[in-house]
Amino acid sequence: MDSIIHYASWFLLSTGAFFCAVGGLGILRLPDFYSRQHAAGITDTLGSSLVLIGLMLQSGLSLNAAKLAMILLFLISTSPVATHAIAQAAKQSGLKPKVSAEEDEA
Amino acid sequence: MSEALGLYNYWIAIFLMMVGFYNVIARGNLVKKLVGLSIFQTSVFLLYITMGKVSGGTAPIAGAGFDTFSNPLPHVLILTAIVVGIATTAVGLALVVRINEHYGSIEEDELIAQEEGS
Amino acid sequence: MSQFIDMILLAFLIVVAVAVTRTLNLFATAVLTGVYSLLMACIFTVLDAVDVAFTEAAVGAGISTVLFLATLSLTTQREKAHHHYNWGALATALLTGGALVYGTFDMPHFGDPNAPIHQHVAPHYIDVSPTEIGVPNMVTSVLASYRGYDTLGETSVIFTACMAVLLLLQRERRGGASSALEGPTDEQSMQHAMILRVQSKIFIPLILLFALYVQFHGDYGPGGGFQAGVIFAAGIILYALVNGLEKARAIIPPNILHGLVAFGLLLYAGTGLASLFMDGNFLQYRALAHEATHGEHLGILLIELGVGITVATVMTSIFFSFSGRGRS
Amino acid sequence: MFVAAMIGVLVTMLLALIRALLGPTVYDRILAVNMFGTKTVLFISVLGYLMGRPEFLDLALVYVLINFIGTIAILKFVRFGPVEAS
Repeated sequence: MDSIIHYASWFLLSTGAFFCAVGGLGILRLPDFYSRQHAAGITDTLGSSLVLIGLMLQSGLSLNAAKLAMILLFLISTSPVATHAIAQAAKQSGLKPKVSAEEDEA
Repeated sequence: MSEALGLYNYWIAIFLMMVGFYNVIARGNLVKKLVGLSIFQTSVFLLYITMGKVSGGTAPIAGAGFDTFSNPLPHVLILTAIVVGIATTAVGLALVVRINEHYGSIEEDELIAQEEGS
Repeated sequence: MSQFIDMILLAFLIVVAVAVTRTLNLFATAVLTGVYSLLMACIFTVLDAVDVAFTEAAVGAGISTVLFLATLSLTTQREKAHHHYNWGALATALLTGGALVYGTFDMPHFGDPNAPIHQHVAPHYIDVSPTEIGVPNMVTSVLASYRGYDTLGETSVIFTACMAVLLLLQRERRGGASSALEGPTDEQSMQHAMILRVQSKIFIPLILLFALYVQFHGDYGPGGGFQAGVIFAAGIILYALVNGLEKARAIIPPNILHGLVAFGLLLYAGTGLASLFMDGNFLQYRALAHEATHGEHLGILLIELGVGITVATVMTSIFFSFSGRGRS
Repeated sequence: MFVAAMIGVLVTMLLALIRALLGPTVYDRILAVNMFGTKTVLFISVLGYLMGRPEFLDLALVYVLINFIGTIAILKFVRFGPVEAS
């Protein structure tokens, strides 16, 4: 049983780290602000959740697991709101998404 | 080589201090000066905390199974210094706001020009 | 391992510091200063200074960034370009840095357990304080008990700084300029902020609750009055950011706020006086109760509460005076 | 195992930092800084386990709060003019 939990948490931690890194690559490589938001979304919710759940499996039923659950709750409730607010502010200020491939980096 | 491995933390603190110092004396913009001052401050914090670290030690909170702790004294000094630092920065920023209201600028050379012109 | 992580973070830190210096956009400078503080807090955690990291994250990345941004919204967002380096300043900085680097060659190496700093009073604090004071967190016992005088002094510095800011910014400006937080309040923008409003309605009580946890759990883990005060103020600042300054001022009227600034400091000094009248020295908490550790607990609880109240109200009133100032 | 997670988090921090330095618009910077903040939360959590003393998760909680407040403050205080490359 212990080894199953161990491997599960190993799997979650490494996939979480992988998704974080992919999102990081995305925020660097994608062409404009609105598509970069997509990449930020992956790391902020999926990547973080996987890493935190992986850590929770490591700590078993303890105060640490409860704290990690709180962090997870805060993270998945705040970061989409923050990204939403950024996108909205960008839209209100008149930032246009790039639609064609010809327009190069500004 | 072992010198470099043992001292690099201090050198980086000194480098950050130089960056902050340069910003304070070279920049004409008052907000930039305050940013430089806060970088300077944090570099001093880094120096103190570096000195308090004991290798193999852990955070100075007693717990079962830990017997080597880092030095708590620098932590105490820096903890209060951070809060005092933000309070003094706030006073500086308040002065900047008032200067801007009076002169309409926060660039040092423009302020001096206005003072000499009047 | 920890040394390796330390090196990577320090490299990030240098990059950010240089970028802060080079950019002329003051807004980007303020944002990058926030990143700088977050990185610094991570480094403090790696170097075992969890209490300091706590404070640096809350103060440097939170309150400091907010204050810089508030100042920029009142002044200007671009720095005047200078097309030449200031060679004199560069030479002065390099000379000072060179002298200091020369000085480091006599310093004990990083992490050396035999360094002079670890020989003086620190072993006493580490060995004795958990039993003598009865508090597992050594930083709290040194801060509140052994060095209570220092902390009293620092709390009064914060109090004085708050007075200075209030004196500078409190007087009303002539002409009704609008403050940065009183944006357009028409139907559409209210609709736009809906998600933020609903989310913060759930979130702010949790922040305040967490601040209280940090305040009273400071004896057993990282935390204490300074950190809790800043987090509490951050909760109120979030409320003001989302709902506007007027509503925040309606919740905490300025006269109560300013009264509490003084009350916290008085609570601290009053605890000291109480121990003086109960046959102890100033701030010698063991005089407060029949049993020594019991008295220490009571004293630390009271003065941490005083520090917490002062810090929270000072940060809140500094923020209110900055954001209540009309734009020029 | 924790090392793998730590490397992933550090790489992500580096990439977000580069985007925050490059810009080009203000919003790219804010997005990258926000993402950098959430990665520091993960960094602190993983670091505790890596160093064998995971009880300091309160710290990570503070980072979540401060990061959110910082982002909202940045958005509220920027004067939303026409978008310029900054």
